[in-house]
Amino acid sequence: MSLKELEQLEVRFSGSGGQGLVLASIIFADVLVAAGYNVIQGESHGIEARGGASRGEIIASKEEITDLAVSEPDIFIAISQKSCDKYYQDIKENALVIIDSFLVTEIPKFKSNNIYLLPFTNKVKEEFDSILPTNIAFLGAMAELSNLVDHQLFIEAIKKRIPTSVIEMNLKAFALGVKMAQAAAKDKE
Amino acid sequence: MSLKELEQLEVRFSGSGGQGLVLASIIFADVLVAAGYNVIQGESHGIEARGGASRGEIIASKEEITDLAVSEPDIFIAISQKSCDKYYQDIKENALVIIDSFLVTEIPKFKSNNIYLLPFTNKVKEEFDSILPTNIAFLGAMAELSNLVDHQLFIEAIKKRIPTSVIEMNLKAFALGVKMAQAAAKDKE
Amino acid sequence: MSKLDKYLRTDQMPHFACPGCTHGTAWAAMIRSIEQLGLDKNKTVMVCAIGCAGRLPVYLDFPSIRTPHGRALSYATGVKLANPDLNVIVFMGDGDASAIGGNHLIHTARRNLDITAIVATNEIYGMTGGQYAPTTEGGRFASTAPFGMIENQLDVCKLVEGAGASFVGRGDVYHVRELKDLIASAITHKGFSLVEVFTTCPTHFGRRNNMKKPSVLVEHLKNLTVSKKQAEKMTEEEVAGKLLRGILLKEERPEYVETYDRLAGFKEEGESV
Amino acid sequence: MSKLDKYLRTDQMPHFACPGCTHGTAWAAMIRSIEQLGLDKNKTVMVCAIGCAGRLPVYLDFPSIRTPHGRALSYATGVKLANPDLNVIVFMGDGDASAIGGNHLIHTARRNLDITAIVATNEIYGMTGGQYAPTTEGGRFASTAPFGMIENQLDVCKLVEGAGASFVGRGDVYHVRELKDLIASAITHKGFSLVEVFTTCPTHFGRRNNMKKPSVLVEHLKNLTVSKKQAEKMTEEEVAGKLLRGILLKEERPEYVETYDRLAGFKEEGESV
Amino acid sequence: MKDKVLMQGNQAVAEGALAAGVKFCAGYPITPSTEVIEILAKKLPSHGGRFIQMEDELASIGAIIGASAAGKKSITATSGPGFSLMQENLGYAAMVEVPIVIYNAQRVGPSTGGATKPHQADIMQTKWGSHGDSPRIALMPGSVKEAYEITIKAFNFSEKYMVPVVILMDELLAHMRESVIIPKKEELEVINRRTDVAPQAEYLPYRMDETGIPVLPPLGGGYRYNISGMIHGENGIPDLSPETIDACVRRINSKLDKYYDDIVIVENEKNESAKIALFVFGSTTRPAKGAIKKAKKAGIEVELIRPITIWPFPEKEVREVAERMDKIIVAEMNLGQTAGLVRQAIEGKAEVVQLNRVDSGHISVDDLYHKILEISS
Amino acid sequence: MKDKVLMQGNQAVAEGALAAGVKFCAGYPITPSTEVIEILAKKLPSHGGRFIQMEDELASIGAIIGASAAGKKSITATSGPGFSLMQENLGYAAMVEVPIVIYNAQRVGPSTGGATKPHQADIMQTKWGSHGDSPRIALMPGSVKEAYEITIKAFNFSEKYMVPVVILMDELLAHMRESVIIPKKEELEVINRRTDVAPQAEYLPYRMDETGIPVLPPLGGGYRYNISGMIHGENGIPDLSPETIDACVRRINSKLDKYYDDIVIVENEKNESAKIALFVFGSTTRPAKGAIKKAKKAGIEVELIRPITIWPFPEKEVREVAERMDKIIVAEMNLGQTAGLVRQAIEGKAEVVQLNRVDSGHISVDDLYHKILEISS
Amino acid sequence: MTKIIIEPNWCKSCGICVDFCPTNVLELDISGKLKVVDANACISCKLCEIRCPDLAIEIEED
Amino acid sequence: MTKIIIEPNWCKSCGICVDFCPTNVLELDISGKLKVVDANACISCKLCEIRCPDLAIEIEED
Ligand SMILES: Cc1ncc(C[n+]2csc(CCOP(=O)(O)OP(=O)(O)O)c2C)c(N)n1
Ligand SMILES: Cc1ncc(C[n+]2csc(CCOP(=O)(O)OP(=O)(O)O)c2C)c(N)n1
Ligand code: SF4
Ligand code: SF4
Ligand code: SF4
Ligand code: SF4
Ligand code: SF4
Ligand code: SF4
Ligand SMILES: [Mg+2]
Ligand SMILES: [Mg+2]
Repeated sequence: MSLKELEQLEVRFSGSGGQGLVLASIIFADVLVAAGYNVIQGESHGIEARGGASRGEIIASKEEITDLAVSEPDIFIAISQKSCDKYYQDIKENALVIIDSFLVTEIPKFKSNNIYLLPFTNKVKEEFDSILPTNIAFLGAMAELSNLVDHQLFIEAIKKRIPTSVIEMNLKAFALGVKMAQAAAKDKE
Repeated sequence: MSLKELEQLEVRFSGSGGQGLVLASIIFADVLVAAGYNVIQGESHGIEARGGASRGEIIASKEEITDLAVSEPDIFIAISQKSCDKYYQDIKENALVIIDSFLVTEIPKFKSNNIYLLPFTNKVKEEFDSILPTNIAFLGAMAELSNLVDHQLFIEAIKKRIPTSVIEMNLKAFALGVKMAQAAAKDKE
Repeated sequence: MSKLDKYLRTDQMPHFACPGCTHGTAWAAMIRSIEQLGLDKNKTVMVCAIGCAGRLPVYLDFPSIRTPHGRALSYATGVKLANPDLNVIVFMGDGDASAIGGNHLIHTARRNLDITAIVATNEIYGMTGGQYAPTTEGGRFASTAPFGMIENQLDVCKLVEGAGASFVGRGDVYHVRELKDLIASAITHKGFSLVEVFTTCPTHFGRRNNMKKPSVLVEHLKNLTVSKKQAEKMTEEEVAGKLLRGILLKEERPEYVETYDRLAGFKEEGESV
Repeated sequence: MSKLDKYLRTDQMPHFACPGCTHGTAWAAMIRSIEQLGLDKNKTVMVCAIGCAGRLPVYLDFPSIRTPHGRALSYATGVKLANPDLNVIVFMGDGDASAIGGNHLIHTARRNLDITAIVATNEIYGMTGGQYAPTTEGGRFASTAPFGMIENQLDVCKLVEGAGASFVGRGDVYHVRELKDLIASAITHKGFSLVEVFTTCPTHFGRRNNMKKPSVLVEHLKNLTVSKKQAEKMTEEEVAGKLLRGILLKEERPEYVETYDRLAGFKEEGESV
Repeated sequence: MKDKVLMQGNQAVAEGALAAGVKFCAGYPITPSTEVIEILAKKLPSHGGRFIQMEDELASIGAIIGASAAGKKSITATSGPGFSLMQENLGYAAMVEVPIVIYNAQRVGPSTGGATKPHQADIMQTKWGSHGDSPRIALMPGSVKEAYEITIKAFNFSEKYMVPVVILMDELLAHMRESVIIPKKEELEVINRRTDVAPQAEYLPYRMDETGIPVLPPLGGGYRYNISGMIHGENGIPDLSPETIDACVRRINSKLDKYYDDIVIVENEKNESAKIALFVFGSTTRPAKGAIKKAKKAGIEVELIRPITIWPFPEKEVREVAERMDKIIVAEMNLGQTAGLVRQAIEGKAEVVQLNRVDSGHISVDDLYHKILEISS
Repeated sequence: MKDKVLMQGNQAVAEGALAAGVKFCAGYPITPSTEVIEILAKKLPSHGGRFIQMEDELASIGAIIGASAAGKKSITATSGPGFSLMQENLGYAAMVEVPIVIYNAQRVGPSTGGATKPHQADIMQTKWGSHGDSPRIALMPGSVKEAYEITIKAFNFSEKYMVPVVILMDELLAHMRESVIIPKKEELEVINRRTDVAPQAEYLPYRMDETGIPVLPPLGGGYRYNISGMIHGENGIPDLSPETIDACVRRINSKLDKYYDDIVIVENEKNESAKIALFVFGSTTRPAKGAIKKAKKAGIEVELIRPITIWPFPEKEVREVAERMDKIIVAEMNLGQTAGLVRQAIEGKAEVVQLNRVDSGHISVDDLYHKILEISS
Repeated sequence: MTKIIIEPNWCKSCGICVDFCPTNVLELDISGKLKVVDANACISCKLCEIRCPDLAIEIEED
Repeated sequence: MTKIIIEPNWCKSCGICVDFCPTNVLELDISGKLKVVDANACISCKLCEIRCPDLAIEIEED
């Protein structure tokens, strides 16, 4: 069943504080709102103000939403080993999983087979000499692989949430993510 | 009926803040405790921290006391016009009333006939060149006129509550009060 | 009746304070400086809290608010930010201002909000019956200092100076003419101004410290302070142990609301950009 | 592992602070001065409150109490009066100590209670995500100062001096060797001692003020302060805008508990008169 | 159609306040409410208002009472520890009848507890945190969208009834983002306090007309009167005569009884066939609806009763429901605060079944559904 | 026979505290409680203790928690406005389980209200004034004599259960003088907190034995552990895992349930022929006895139920009485705070009749007697 | 000549004006009432007026 | 010779030691790991040790 057909879509972004995954989840939530979904988005952090495993979650539906938290993600994204270990277990069987293969070196046994291990941090660092837009590269890959919403909506949402000074870099990172995903998808075929 | 025979004795001292009437009521309460009564003593002041009409009240009984405030005084003492006006009304019909005739010039219509109008403040000022021990002179008169408790208990109570430096003056004031009362009682006969 | 009737809620007079309590003197000096400056009664808000000093403004015919104990300056901050056109005068007791209200005092001073704070220092908690205050002189007796005041005495003027105040003055109710002018200077100062006024509490401070007679206590103040000018002519030993009187500090410093409105780009709703 | 292991709750390490947060540097300097002084761990009580700075002592193997935000010094007062034999050290953030805790700060200073207070000034509320503190420099950005800091900056050292402190010192985490000695002097001082330490918060202060890189922020401190000695050799213009570093004030002043026990005639129960 | 936007709970409160005409905010940072003051710090100046970060929470609430007394709608935002520090001044505002709005984003307690996690355990405190008997209104939105609307309501009630109003949310809702449609300005009802008073010579601040609510023109706006937290008579001046004490205490508290029907807002769709009712509030509203749907599918009818106004407590409404039910499940993220209130309201008319979570996890559809199954079998 | 002395209520509290072994008092003056700190300021040094007047009430309670953590029995005294300021720290003490005693002499409220007159309106605040769910014990003496004894009890409970204890009196009782007989030292039961702990290496401050009460040796007395108002595990170190949050919040609150029977003290002489009960407390105890006597003379039997322990609320005892009565008169100097609690406890088993005075006058024998007549006719 | 105006209802007989009057114009009688005893001696220094805590005495010059 | 001891679990890769080392003994690698790149250059100034906020680097002399 394609993600589009789900009655309720559940998404989890996870990583370490400072990696921008909460912002990524907010941008994706924006995208879903723009696409006409009802959306709720939430975040949670460890006891550490910063640095621990943290996550951003989205529930989207065309109907009224009655849940408050993701229980079984349809999409799972992990940008750090800690967060991957902590949050991978309860994903859905066919969940779309996107992992930073540069930072997550020990891959757990996922329930799903729909897994993409891509070295985002590495590639982004190479391309931009900064790892900051890694989160947006993830969004690019997700836009491509989820095939839920038109890429243009992502681009608009990014523009709205990212400071003008770094928009260009981030849009490029988005494109990079799309490209990486396309390549990987091709590989899979 | 003599005060001694009352099942419950109610006493009200009233005056202005600073006149020492609350202290007088405490000393009298001490006396009653020493004489074997159960006693409760309370005080109340106006909204003004100082200066307004205020009062010290005592309930004494050989039985358990269930009241919290004097409702009909058996003994009523007033050292200022304001307090006399404010508190005279609810005394018992035969109540013993002792009034400072120097400061209380407009005598209200009392329910009782057992009234003593004595110029304490004046006499004390003449005798001691200070009006401070006026409250104790009142106690003297009361000790004499109430005829409830041996004077010696008053003297001991005064010694306990009054700073050593001024005890002598106060004991003299007590004696003065006793004398004034004796003279007045004689007049009445 | 009084020449100052138009500033009084005469129906509330005489005021509640004890005979000889010179909070009243300080308060009268304040009214006279308001008269001298010709402040608009309707636009002059009195903010006070709890305590004998804080109670006096009940008798003043100004818009007035009496806050919980210690909080006057925080309320005054709100009043001033809501309407910067108002004259805001805060009259406080020393305990009120410097003990429970100490934090608001230092931060209002630091922000240099255009408020005038008058602290009536009688070195005691009058209203509650004679406990020591942070301002009580060492060795003085109070109901909670039965062995004499043990703590070091607070110098309210130094405190607010350290906090960054731009106007600091000290007066007393013996030198009451100076006091009126001092308060007037404080009110006209643009920014936070503090005037500490030494007053006297015969009922509690006096009684416990062998100065029961009101005039004796006031006389005592005469020797407690020395004017800044006089002090300059005196030797160090002569000045030692005395408190300076007069304007102790006056600097031009950015005022909070002015800076705020400028930097934050404040504009009334409907104002064009 | 660390040479300082015996002072740490190693099972709790690494501590929670962000990468490059130099609260940790200040805290390590404090441990080293405790080591240098050879204080008895069992008799040295750490009192802290809430905030990033206040959280660090969780990682220290001392008897420790973390109080509600702002209240550390009031709790410390109780600890000290209950048992004057203890060394009581209070480690606080600048917001904790000087904003919400400002009143306790000035009054503990005034009383000259034998406590050492260390205030880690990072000019920001780190724990709550980057709001301005009373200590934030004018013009700096913070989440609640989107137009730049509008309020006048508080000088914590001047404040406690105004309040009557007997030992006041300032250091920073660039000049970290000096800092260790400064803290040691403060701890050995009989009476209240305050050490303000300038630290850095890359996560919030740095990020909002173009100094994201931890070392850049630390470098910035280098130029913010000047030692008292150096300053004496500099012209007024050169010193202007810089903060003095070192022991700024040290006086012998009656300590609270000593005075109390003497004047009030304190005696342990059972002691003969 | 108006645009849907993604909005955070705290943002909805800030935006709602602006829509209600807030002109002053004083605050002290505390998780999880801080975004409210951050947004207002940024936006107030261009909306004719001012923001100040005060030295602590006592000062924050003091400043907003002062500003409101001077005529400006005012708000502060806080969470448990800060709310505790505000209690003396909160009672003061209720006593002097100066309107203020306080936003409390509830976090794990007691004490410092857990700043980043939700509880719903400040409910009793909201009414009883201050000494003495004094009135307040408290409102609990069930979603981000409601947070916006309820914030406007909070200001309206506050201005109308001259009483402090507390907006009670929890960390979950405070930090949750949701797609919402912001109503147009014209669609909003915004109420401002009355200022129609007699001329100064006749004016007495606490003399009542038939509304029983004082009219207090801005301090410094031309009227000279005294505001005092002491027991006061009609003229605002302290007066401790027994009659004045009695009158003062009773009147300020009876205001809310008098306007109960306007103030008390409850979501309650009657379900004639239900014998079980679910009493929930705040962020649990959503899961409750999910659970009721789920139960219906399983053939169990459950009625929802959801107070939006929690103070004054909707005694009448709850009692009416209890009269039709066998059992009421009271689900809350605390140890049973409103369960006690429900019990008090219904005096044995139905059985109260508690569902309490205090581990900081939210009460989920499944938690509720299982409880329903458990008690209906 | 021991000597009777005349003693004021506040004095009884101070003397009771000394008899209980108090070693530290920090306070801030406030009418009508100030005599307590004045007496302790004078007497503590010669009893091996210290007094300090702090800068405010926040500091006062902070200092006594600090001193108690360092092993010394500690007290503060206050009244409504000060009690409101103490709420954050009071919740802290309950959270970290450091024993303290707070004396609150209730005065007319809300807000500054009336300092020199009595109310009994801080009862709900005593339990609910702080954010979150946290435990406390509150005791209400009915006479000066009891004030002395109950103060000792307060320290005993506090030390035994590691929980803050509030002594709730009112201005009337605080300032009333009464003839009392002071018990001899040998007759008093004085309890000190446990200090029997494992060696440092094995010691965890919040690891429970079967008592469910932590053993916290004095800070600086040889044990190195952390006390924290954040949610903490057995080691006292902050931990926000759901399991720890749940365990921490539930355990600190369940202590009082566990020891309910020891803690809850109620005066209740059963009267089999009574159909009316009188529920009163504090200074109303005396008049209640007078009224019951008077009613008996008029042929009406009335049973007295008088909580000395008001928190935890004596639900069981009140329910037992309600089961035998038609009506319970709840008389209090507030707008009905305990009437609500009684209603909650008895769930409709008897009719609750309120008698409230808030004019600062006490509830007299006649007030009560008339109410009895009224409802029995 | 100066007029010395006393508001008897406001005066609390504290004696401050009496004690600070440089020319002994004022006195408190036995019952505590404030009296002008030597109006001619008054030099209009107004010390009484400005030091009175109760606004109870005023000097009017013409 | 000095021994440079790094506690990798405590180091947070903040770079402070790297940037203040006067002789460039230290470096952070791409993945953020702190490395000793020129141990011989170390002059035992201990700036790294005392400025490290995390007690993660120590210099041992013998
Ligand atoms: C929160 C609170 N704490 C304590 C009090 C009691 N109280 C009323 S006034 C006062 C202090 C009075 O001293 P000060 O401020 O010096 O004024 P003074 O009476 O001396 O003029 C105190 C402690 C109170 N009303 N509120
Ligand atoms: C009563 C109360 N108010 C607010 C807070 C929220 N809070 C926690 S720490 C903190 C300030 C942190 O700043 P600072 O003291 O400078 O320490 P830093 O984190 O910068 O080291 C605040 C406001 C709280 N915990 N309690
Ligand atoms: S108690 Fe002292 S301060 Fe208060 S009115 Fe009397 S004299 Fe003045
Ligand atoms: S937020 Fe700032 S102060 Fe707090 S740990 Fe991080 S860097 Fe340090
Ligand atoms: S100073 Fe004023 S109050 Fe005192 S005696 Fe003179 S007139 Fe009367
Ligand atoms: S004006 Fe001067 S001289 Fe005249 S009565 Fe007053 S004090 Fe005396
Ligand atoms: S300073 Fe410390 S934490 Fe930072 S990189 Fe160096 S060793 Fe690591
Ligand atoms: S001791 Fe000095 S030289 Fe050696 S690594 Fe550290 S900072 Fe570099
Ligand atoms: Mg004072
Ligand atoms: Mg800080």
